[in-house]
Amino acid sequence: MARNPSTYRSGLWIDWCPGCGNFGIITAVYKAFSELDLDPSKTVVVGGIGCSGKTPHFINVNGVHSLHGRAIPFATGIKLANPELTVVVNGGDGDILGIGMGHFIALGRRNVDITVIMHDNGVYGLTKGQAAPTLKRGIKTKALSKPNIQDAINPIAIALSAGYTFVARGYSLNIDHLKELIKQAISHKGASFIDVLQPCVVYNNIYTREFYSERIYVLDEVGDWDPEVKSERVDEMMQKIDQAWRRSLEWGDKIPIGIFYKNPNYSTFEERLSMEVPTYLEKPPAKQVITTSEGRPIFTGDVFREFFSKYIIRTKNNRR
Amino acid sequence: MARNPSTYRSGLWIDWCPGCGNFGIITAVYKAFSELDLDPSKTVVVGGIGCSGKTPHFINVNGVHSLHGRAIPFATGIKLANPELTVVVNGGDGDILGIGMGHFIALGRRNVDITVIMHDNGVYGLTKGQAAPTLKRGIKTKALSKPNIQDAINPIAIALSAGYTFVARGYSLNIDHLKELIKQAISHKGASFIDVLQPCVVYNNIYTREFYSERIYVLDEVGDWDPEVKSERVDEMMQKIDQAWRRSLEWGDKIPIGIFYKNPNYSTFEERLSMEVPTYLEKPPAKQVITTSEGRPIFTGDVFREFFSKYIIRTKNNRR
Amino acid sequence: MNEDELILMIGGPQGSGLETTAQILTSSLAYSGYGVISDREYYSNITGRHSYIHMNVSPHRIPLDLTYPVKLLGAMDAETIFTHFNDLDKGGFVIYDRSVRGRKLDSIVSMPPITKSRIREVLEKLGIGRDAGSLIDYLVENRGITGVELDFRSFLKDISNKFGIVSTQATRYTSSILVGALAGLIDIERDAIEYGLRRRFGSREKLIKHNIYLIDKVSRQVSEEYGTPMKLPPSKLNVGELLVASGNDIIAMAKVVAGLRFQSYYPITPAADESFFLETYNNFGDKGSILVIQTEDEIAAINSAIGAALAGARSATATSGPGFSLMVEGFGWAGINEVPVVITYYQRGGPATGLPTRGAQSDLMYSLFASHGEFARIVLTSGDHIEAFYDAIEAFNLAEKYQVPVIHLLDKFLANSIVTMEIPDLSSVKIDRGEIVDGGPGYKRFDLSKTISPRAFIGSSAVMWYTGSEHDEYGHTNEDPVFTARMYEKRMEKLDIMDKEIPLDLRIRYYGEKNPDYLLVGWGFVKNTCLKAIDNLKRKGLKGGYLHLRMFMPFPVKYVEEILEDMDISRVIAVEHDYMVQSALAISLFTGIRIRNSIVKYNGRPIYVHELTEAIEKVLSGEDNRVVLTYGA
Amino acid sequence: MNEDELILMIGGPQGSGLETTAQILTSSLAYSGYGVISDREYYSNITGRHSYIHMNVSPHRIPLDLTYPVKLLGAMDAETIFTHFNDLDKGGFVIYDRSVRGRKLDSIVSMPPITKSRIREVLEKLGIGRDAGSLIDYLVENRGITGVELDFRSFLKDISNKFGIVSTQATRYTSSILVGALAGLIDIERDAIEYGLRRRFGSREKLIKHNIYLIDKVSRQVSEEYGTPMKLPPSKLNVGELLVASGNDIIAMAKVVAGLRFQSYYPITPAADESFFLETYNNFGDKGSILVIQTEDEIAAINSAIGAALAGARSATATSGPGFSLMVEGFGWAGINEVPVVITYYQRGGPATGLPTRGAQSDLMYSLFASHGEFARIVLTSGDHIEAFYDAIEAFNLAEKYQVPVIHLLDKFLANSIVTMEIPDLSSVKIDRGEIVDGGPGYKRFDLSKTISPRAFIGSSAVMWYTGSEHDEYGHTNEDPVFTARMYEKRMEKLDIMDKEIPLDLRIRYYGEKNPDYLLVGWGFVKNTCLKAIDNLKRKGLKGGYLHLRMFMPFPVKYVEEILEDMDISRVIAVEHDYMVQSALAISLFTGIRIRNSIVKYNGRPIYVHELTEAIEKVLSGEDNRVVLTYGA
Ligand SMILES: Cc1ncc(C[n+]2csc(CCOP(=O)(O)OP(=O)(O)O)c2C)c(N)n1
Ligand SMILES: Cc1ncc(C[n+]2csc(CCOP(=O)(O)OP(=O)(O)O)c2C)c(N)n1
Ligand code: SF4
Ligand code: SF4
Ligand SMILES: [Mg+2]
Ligand SMILES: [Mg+2]
Repeated sequence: MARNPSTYRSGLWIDWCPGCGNFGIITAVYKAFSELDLDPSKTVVVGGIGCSGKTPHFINVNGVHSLHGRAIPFATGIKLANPELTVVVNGGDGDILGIGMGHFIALGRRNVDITVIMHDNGVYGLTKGQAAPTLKRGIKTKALSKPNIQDAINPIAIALSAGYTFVARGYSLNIDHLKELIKQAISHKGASFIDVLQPCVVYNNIYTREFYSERIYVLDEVGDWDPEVKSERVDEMMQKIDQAWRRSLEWGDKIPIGIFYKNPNYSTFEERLSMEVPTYLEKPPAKQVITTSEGRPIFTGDVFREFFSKYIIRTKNNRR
Repeated sequence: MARNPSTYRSGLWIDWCPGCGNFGIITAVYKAFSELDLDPSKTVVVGGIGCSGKTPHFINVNGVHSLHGRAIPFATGIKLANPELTVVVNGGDGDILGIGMGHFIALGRRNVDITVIMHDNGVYGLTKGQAAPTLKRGIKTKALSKPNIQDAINPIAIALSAGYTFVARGYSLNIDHLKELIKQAISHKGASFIDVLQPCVVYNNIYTREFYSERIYVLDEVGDWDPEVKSERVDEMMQKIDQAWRRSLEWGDKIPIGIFYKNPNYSTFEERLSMEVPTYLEKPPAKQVITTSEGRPIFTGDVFREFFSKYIIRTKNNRR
Repeated sequence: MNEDELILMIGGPQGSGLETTAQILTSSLAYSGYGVISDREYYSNITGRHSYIHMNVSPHRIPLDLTYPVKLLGAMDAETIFTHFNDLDKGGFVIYDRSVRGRKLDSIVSMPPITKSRIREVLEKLGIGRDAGSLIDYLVENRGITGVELDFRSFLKDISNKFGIVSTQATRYTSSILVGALAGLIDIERDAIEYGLRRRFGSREKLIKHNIYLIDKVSRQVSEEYGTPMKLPPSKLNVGELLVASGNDIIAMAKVVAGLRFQSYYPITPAADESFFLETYNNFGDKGSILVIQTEDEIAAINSAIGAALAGARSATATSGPGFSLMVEGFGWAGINEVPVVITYYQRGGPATGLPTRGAQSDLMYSLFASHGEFARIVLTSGDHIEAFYDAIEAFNLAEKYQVPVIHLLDKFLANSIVTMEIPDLSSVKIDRGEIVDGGPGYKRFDLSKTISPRAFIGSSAVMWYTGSEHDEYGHTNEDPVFTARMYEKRMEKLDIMDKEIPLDLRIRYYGEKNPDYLLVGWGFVKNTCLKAIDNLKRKGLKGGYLHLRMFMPFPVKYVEEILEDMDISRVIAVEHDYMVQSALAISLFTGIRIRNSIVKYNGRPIYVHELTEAIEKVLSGEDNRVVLTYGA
Repeated sequence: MNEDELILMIGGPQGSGLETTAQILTSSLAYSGYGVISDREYYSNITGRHSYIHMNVSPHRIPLDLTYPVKLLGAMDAETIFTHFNDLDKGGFVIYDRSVRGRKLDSIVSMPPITKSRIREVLEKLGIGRDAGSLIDYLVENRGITGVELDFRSFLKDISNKFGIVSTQATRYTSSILVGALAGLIDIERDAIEYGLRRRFGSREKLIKHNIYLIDKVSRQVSEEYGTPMKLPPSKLNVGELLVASGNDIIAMAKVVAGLRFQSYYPITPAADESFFLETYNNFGDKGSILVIQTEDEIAAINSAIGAALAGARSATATSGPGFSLMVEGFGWAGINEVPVVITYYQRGGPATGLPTRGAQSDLMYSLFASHGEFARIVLTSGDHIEAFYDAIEAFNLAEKYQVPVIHLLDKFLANSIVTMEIPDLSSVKIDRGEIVDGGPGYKRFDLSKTISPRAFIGSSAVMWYTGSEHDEYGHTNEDPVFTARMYEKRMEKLDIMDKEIPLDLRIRYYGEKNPDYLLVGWGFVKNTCLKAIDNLKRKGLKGGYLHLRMFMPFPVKYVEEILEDMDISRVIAVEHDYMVQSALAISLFTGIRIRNSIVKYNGRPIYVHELTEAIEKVLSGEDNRVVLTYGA
């Protein structure tokens, strides 16, 4: 019997502003975790810093509220040390595509089996409304003294360029759709990314609920949309990336949500590590016993001598 | 009369390894500077850290040998403080697409009129040959103990996603072609990026001179290749980005060099700043006089009172 | 303590207009000629968590210190009453909405469980029920406090009806009910209130009209019922003009005066408001403009600021701990390249994210030694808004004169407290850019014939090089064993030069009479709290001195030695917002003199005069040599 | 100094095989039973700049110190001769190719102009022409030095012909000519050389054959002409096995023993070789494996290492100054979250890029206070390869036992010098992971009932939270004024606990007799240099002591106080590789005792015994209280 969504509530009061899109996201997370029946003690949510970054505290699974922009490195260390864990990152658009951009790209290159849920509100919520990297140029949200002067980042395009093997967009108020995306992303083997459009009711008076409700359409409902790479053929992969990329350019009267790209046939970092060290998955770093029952190192003098023999010289005297 | 290429030599001994591709790059830079007749005192080359990062010292224009990964922020500060300067960044692939990735993307989003020349040798040269972000997965160059485990970054695709308005690739041993690219990049108004394939003769025994010479072809020589956006129409821009993006995926038997994308009609950051502060270009930060001839602030008590009047309260007593 | 001063507090949830209320009140009171300090305490949260404004209003001075108990408590909600009931003085007033009486402690979701259980214990101990009503009754019955119970809803309904405002919009006026009640009890005149509203709302006439109407109405009702028991005596302050500004504001103003031309930043509490101010006030028409740029992170912030400085702009960045921690590498680059760049560093509670919206002074030693390797730097601190203004200007002068990076080390307490102050006197302010040359052919940026080499900008007629590596006079990388040492020495010797040249007054100040009975040692925001505590103890016959440390690098070694060697060290007390007493560590480091008494506070709240005064007595009595202060909510 | 020890040097351009040469020589000499230390000095450059190996070979001890003058100088090129001629002892030998005689100083492009002009001056003063030939002649005529002139080309031609090697390939054997010449003069036996070659080249039989042939040939020719003037006495060292390792190697080995399971890194000199070693030796089959990951930057390195530690792996990262400067924010996160993570920090010349391939000890104070806010940490340093081995293991034990981040502070001198050493004794090594529990329901990661709360890993049966903000016992964000202080105290009190519990021997050591005539105070790589200098001075009747500081946080206050209070402070000298004498600052900071004498070096080169010995005499004579050492090229 699957755990109930409410078992994933940590019980803490959620101190987001009433009406904040984050509530939709966390509800979708609870539901997705429940439907996947994730074991709380084997699941980790890693947050960045921001309104979104607080997410781990509100969920009753292991939570790491990390540093601004650094959720991905924390998550990577946790996951690689113990690949048995399900690791999900929740971060803001500023967190992930601003200060954390380098790590975001690195995760794509590695294709570690981590899911990144980006709370895309176009602003730096917790620092009172400055422009985030997803805010389009020329837009002046409430707290800005002048219209935004930098071009926006296209999160989908960047994720595709970086190598994420699952790239999707959700809308925080379309909870069931989002829940499905989260489930699929977590179930996906490899680095997955969901750009979640999230109205910030306090600071983003442009990308509002109304703004989105008029524009959003669901990709899956587009007749022939098939984001998934079915073979291991590079040309198929390229074609799918290309179609996703083109679709990602849509932002105006119509904004697509759904899965843009998905490639289940691509090796994960963990698999690559296993190629190097065959015992890796079975005995990952966190699960090795490193001490004898007497509290001594496993490397005894003899093992040491043998393993590092290249560095040991038996002197002439000794040999004679 | 244009300055001779040799006037751009700083006279310092260039301590790159004999045969290093960097020599081709710097030769192309000397030539390009010469043909553009750049005034050394109004030109700045900003280097990162690495073999490539040393470039500024070898050129007789202002040189800033910055920090690993940070050439772009240094360059941005210099350029925005004094937009009259010609600012060129020379950095390694590790420098620009590894540790410096966040800044690389940010420059694209801003479209500041800076030229980035990336020395793409697939390795971390100066730290003795570790894998750089442009080294393909599975490749084991000399100094690696195991084949590279991370996917490579596609520099062209990332630059396009980031918003660079001039994106090209050169080959360090095709000096004249590279020189032309550099000239065009510098002449281009906006953020320009040149990915320069650069054999590292010491550490990269895979991407060698031979490797490249068999594969490289020049885009301009492809019949109908036209990378330039001619109008201000968004659809044309998207179409050109798209064709560039597809072309950037080529890496195998054939590797294209030349201009992938060019959009001269896109507003630069400097232009956007001028919209806000009309005097910006004429009186940028570095060129304003901030003190009276007596060494006093320009803000006298009266000016202060007026400018900050919102913060000043004339008390009731005073009013009576 | 000062019987004619008024300590008041307004509390409520974040996002309910407290800041606006504080601004209106401060303006109104300043208009009436009073000196005001208003401290804002808040969670790292946008909406819903408890926040409060703590004010000190004085008719005879410009207060820069905070103290308890409060005489007036205006509560937007029940949480405020549960949180602050112990802060109220006998004879004080608590203003609240009648609906809060029924609220139970346990039902207040915005209060953290840990805080709730703490308060629950207190209530239990006092035998008070867990609803706000019982608590209020207790205060009235046992503490001589008057409850000013108002019906918020009816007031809101009234303006809703009167002006045709939809009722969801009307709740926005809730805070004005408190203003009205306070105005009634304090007897703030109508024109003052109107003035305060106008400053806040500018030309939004409707808003002003509605507010005035409401405030008036509440105020009249309250004073009809309660009189004006907190009426302030007429101001004896003889100032015709007052500047009203937060620490962030005043620093930004100072930077404008200083000729700042490039400010890069990445948003962070409690520094971001400074940059926001500068973004708003960056265009002076023919007097110039400041380029303010939000960068992709703090690494880009410091490094682009350095770039701008190389090109010749007065350049700065503003941040707090987490941001600075990303800047240290760039800071070192500025050090080895002798770049005049100013880092305005607002300390907050650490480590890591720590207490992001609370204050601390725990980054002192870090500032002194941040970044690998050694180089000359200046670490300058300011004790209050007034000092901070002049110091912020001086930071640029020193940076350029000595060609060193400067850390201007401040804190959240200063950043977010709003004070009234006299308008700074700009007639004595100087701009010193140091020795600037045009360079020309053969220019040596790091000419060794002078410790401080004449500086040319990139863009002058010269060609020059910079490198983060050790370098020769031209700025080219150099590893020669003899010359590296010489260039190293050139940089380090600046510390001696600065030590000789920088006026002592900028570096350290002594307050108080000669041969004091005891000496407080402090820096930054503790200054005025110390001075006030000393003043209090003076009335008890204790003669105190206060040694105000301002510049920690270069440290005024001799002066401190002289002062401290004259003192019985058992009568010296370091006062600081940290655990390790870092200023005492710094003194020991530089002088070898170890101060063994300390009064510290590290819970993120400011040190209050009342608790400091008590703690000093405790230390002097020999009862304890370390007192940890904890007051505040 | 020790007449039976042999100081030798080989110099040449980077990339010409010097490192290989040093390895072969060291192995050969170790095989013959000698103790060897071999220091490598090099530019931040891959090919062409001058580099050299400086060796001390002893028949009666395992040397860990370096000194001048050298008896043997093997020169690959003219630059070596110009750079090092002053390093040669009377009666010494210089080996060179005849073609270098004609090389002029001015024509050596790889020598920096600044160095060239310095040498030019020296030559002028001595009246020597600017060509290498004149210089060699001068050495022979005026300094009692023997020139061993060889015809490199003919040797290379010979093997080229003999083995059918194309001549461009043959130049790769150049360094073996030097090995041959040295082998001849020192009389290294053929089997020893062969052994050295086999260790280096493994099964590349051809290479070994060619080299042996060449070395043999040169060696015979040289000893025929010059005899074996530098013949070493047979080894009196009674060791059957020697470990030959650089500092990077030995630390990596120690980490393997310690049970390291996750190492993240970003390449940087002089740390990267440690990670490279671990990448090579990461798979122990059924004994486990280490995950070594090259991250995108140092920020990711520290934060992923922290992540791995949370999941329960012994976890570390290795870096130097610039990398650490990017780690400080994460370091603070580890501090507030009580995460056992080890940072192996190899100091190099600073600030910024500084002298990236040269040594320094200038990051001490930085390590003590790095990152904003306050938290308990351990800063542990090691004096030599042997200490470093055990310390590297202990770093993990302490990190886990006390749940604090640990900085293991080393330097380039240690990192890059190769020494022979006895094989570490693992029989006494312990693995202490502290109190680890499985957690279970209701687990409190930061249980306040103990200062060091039992630790469960993420992945155990518990659910837990971590945050960089101040937190409650469960790890949830907390801003309560009372509880924040309590959690703060819990973390800080660890400093006291560690101070009480960590054995003194790990923190400080005193070497020498009681009541010494003078006392040296130092840490890190200066240790063995100090001990040797003391030894030297003993022969002159001066009784010296050496106080070896090992742990700076928590600092062994009492012990240091006791030792220093017993001493006449004017006879105490701090010895360090920096400008500010940071260890003396630390001592003053923690104890108030100010050491006023210092011997420092900050040009990136190691302190040598000969110059230190002289400097001590100078200080003790009262001539100077600060001596700046500068020896080395
Ligand atoms: C290194 C660092 N810089 C700055 C901050 C301040 N800060 C806190 S939250 C935040 C941005 C939040 O924006 P976003 O990531 O979009 O999250 P949101 O609040 O919008 O969910 C910033 C800059 C910080 N905590 N650390
Ligand atoms: C913060 C920091 N980390 C690491 C280094 C060490 N480092 C020096 S050069 C270099 C990488 C060089 O690679 P790349 O950028 O590709 O330049 P290349 O040498 O290949 O031209 C690194 C990591 C450094 N200087 N600073
Ligand atoms: S500020 Fe915006 S993003 Fe943050 S909690 Fe409030 S509504 Fe949500
Ligand atoms: S290491 Fe490679 S990139 Fe660096 S100088 Fe040598 S050949 Fe060029
Ligand atoms: Mg956001
Ligand atoms: Mg490279």
